[in-house]
Amino acid sequence: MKVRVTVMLKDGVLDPPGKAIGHALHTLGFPNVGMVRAGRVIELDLDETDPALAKAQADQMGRKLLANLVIETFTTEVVG
Amino acid sequence: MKVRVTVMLKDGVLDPPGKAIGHALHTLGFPNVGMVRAGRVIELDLDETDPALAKAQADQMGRKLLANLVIETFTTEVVG
Amino acid sequence: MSAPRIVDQGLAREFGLTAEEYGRVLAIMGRTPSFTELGIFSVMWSEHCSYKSSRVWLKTLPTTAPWVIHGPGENAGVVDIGQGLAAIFKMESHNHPSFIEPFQGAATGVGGILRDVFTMGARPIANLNALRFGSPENPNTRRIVDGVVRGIGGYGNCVGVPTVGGEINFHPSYDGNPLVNAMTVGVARQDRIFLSAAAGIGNPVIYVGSRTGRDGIHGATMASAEFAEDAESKRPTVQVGDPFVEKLLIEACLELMATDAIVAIQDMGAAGLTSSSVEMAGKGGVGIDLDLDQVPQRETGMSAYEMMLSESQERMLIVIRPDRTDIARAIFDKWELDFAIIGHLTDTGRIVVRHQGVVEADIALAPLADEAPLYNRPTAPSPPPEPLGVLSDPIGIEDALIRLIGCPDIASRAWVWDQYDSTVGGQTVRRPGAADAAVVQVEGTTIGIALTTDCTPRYVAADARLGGAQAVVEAWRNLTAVGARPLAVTDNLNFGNPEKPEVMGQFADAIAGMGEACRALDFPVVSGNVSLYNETRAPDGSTIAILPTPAIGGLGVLEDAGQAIGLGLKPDLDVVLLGRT
Amino acid sequence: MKAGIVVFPGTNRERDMAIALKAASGRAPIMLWHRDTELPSLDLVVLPGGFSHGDYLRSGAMAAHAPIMTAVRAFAAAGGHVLGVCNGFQILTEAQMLPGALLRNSGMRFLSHDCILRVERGNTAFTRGWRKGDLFRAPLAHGDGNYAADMDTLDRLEGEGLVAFRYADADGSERNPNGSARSIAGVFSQNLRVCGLMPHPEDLVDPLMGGIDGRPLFDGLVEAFVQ
Ligand SMILES: Nc1ncnc2c1ncn2[C@@H]1O[C@H](COP(=O)(O)OP(=O)(O)O)[C@@H](O)[C@H]1O
Repeated sequence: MKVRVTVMLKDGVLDPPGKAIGHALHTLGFPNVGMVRAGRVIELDLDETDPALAKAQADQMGRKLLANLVIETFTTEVVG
Repeated sequence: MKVRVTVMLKDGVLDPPGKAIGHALHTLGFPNVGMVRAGRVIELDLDETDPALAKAQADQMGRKLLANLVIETFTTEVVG
Repeated sequence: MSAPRIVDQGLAREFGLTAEEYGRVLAIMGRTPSFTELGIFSVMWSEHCSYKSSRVWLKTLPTTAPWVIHGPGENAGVVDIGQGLAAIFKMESHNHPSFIEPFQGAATGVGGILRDVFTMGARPIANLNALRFGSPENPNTRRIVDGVVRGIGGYGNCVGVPTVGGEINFHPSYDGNPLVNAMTVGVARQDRIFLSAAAGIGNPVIYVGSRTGRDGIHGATMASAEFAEDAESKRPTVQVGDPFVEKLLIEACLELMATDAIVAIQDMGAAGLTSSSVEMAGKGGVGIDLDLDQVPQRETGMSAYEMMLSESQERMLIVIRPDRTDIARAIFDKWELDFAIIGHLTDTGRIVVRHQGVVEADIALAPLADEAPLYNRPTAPSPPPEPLGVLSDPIGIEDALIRLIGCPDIASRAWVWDQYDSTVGGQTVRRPGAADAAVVQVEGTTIGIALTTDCTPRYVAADARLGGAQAVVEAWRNLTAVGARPLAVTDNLNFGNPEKPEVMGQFADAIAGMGEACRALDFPVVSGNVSLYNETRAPDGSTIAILPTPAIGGLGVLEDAGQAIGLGLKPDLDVVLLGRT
Repeated sequence: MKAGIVVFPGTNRERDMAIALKAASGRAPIMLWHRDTELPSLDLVVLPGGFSHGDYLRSGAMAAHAPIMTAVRAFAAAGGHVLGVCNGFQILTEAQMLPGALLRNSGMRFLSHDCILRVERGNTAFTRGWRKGDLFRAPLAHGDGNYAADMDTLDRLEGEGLVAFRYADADGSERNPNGSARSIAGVFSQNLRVCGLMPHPEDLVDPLMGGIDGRPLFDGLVEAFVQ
């Protein structure tokens, strides 16, 4: 089972990479880019056949390590 | 329109963060974690109402800036 | 690798061997080589590993002095710095990889030179670099500069070795072929220096570090090939560096080196497992059997050819005393690195490679080394540069000064060194920008080591002999300017295509000039690196050689680091100008 | 003063820290390994700079889960003093022993140069060598030093006097190199016994290396434990 954990900064937390990317895109000729947020994605192969269990595990990993809940939120999904 | 660009390393390219995360998860008590790949995700607000055009633009941004095509691949999706 | 290719002259050509060289392979083997064997020959006989075009000239450089402990031939040069200590240092290029992927190319360049130094038992204490980029007006230059600087910083900062100096020039001839030369200096006790010659029939050969993947296969031959327009399609050969693993590898190797376990050690650099095993066994005059099934692998289904030629980073090969494997294993376990016994030394004088029960390669080592091609390529004087025009409109001293200060080759480099951790280690006495040479104290002593990298390519282009000499002399001056006694140099000779007589002429003349200066100053060359085929394709399809760039890395010593002199003028002191203007 | 320095895989400023601690106290600190589960009897635990676990994922995130951190947490809970510098600060925030988090520098580049710090509170074990408002120089060397916390936390830190150091100019006014909220360079825990900061006072304790601006931190700690 493959799961994907997507970690984004909480709204309101300053996002230097997002800001830098937005700025670079403007200079590259994409004037209609508004807000940009940068985050991380972690794809994991889990030795687990039950999607619900796989997702539950991914949630646990998100809380324990993959996201810093002081500044980040995360979502998990089973992708295969 | 909101688009999401997900950037991952190409298969076969060494992924030091992925490796380290997998290792950390094992020590944290997730023994059934196999291969881990770490990537980046960029969410952009586009001043654009046509989903097809938005996606096309995101594809262009991926090629031009967001992904390093030497070692990375990317996917784009319209998320809202 | 899908279906095995037929080994013939056509394949040999694809692997970068000439018809004559392939004939020599056939003669040595007495049969058609296997695919893997041909791969081994091709990388061992590449310019990068064999120095086939440069060896005849390199031999003319002075390499000895009473304070030289090991000159060229080992992984790095070793000089006596007093108190039973030795400085171990070398410079190495990563030019072509840095064009393809600036960040990773530069990062892995730093990683490679660090390994060359700690492989000999030294804790690395300083990094420097010598960088050349294309014209600042070229939009691609900005991207390459940015990536290279981030790559150097990203690797050195993480490993925790301060980057204390370097130099940067810009010129259109580097547009399609930047130069990234990285230098590392380490310190070891003179009685704890580790060499690469294998010894002890039956001794185990161990593999430590990262796992092997398919990265960088044929990197060594690529590094020796002129840059074609299909460089872009060569991209999958990019290697990714893992400075974190390198840091662990440094600590683990130094810990193992504190025991008596190691017989010989060598990093897996260009041509990875092939060059390390061939060189270690060859230097020791022994044979080596490798069992590739034991090699830690990152990917599945790798062939013998792929494993032998992989340039995956952060790997070392060690010949160890058989009764010490447990100690070694425990140390590498502690540092969470891969460890495997992948072979042993034999008395056959051959390298034998087995994979899945099949002998994939079986080559006599002596001819592989002794009969490697050696070329005395034709030289021709390079065309004299166009005379400089006479300044027709004098612009006044003030404007001239402003223009000079704003010129990319002179402007402040603070933007660059601000991204390099120059203080980690707590021993940096003179940081970038503070003096003509960087000064780092040897921890626990008062000894200061002064370091500099220098070369002015336009001088070399104008007169290769004088330019080569000038680079050496400038390094010497920069060292003496901080109060150090210059000891020795490492060099990185970056030139164009040696098959072009004018380029070979520049090369020969620059070396002649370097040699003269080194002899006159008692300033021998103890290590170095040659990078040829540095050329850019112009829009019209012609190739332009880079400016000839023999970068010099100089090392000097101060008995008392506290005596180091800096650049800053102090109030109430007189300013004296020496020499004729 | 009996000090211990925790070494994680990828730590790289433990030697600098050991030199500074020894210079101040005359006593070599004990090196502790991330897999240890118990601490010897100590006055001070230091988490030094570096790139623990490569700083992959987030700086300090993996080290915060190391076995030794359970012992460090217990040590702090029992009133022990803990100092985290640079990566050590990042680890302390990831372990939630200090509030906030350290994000990528606002300029998106690694920064390595001297900065000036303003002491925001004297009379702690860490800052007794200075007085409030004192300025001192310290090298910084980090890519992720951009201090962030939500408004309530920031207000609480200010209100309770838990800001230890701010980035400043030579005249004492704030000067922010990395985007840190309210120019914060270092903070204390509620009980003032845990302190984290990004710059490296340990690299400025010898005139030969450019100055002794960092000495008051270490001299002050030594004094604190003599009494
Ligand atoms: N690539 C670099 N990396 C680190 N430091 C650099 C680099 N380039 C230049 N420097 C530093 O900048 C200072 C001035 O550089 P440069 O103008 O090349 O010196 P020089 O006067 O010796 O020619 C020196 O301290 C040098 O070490």
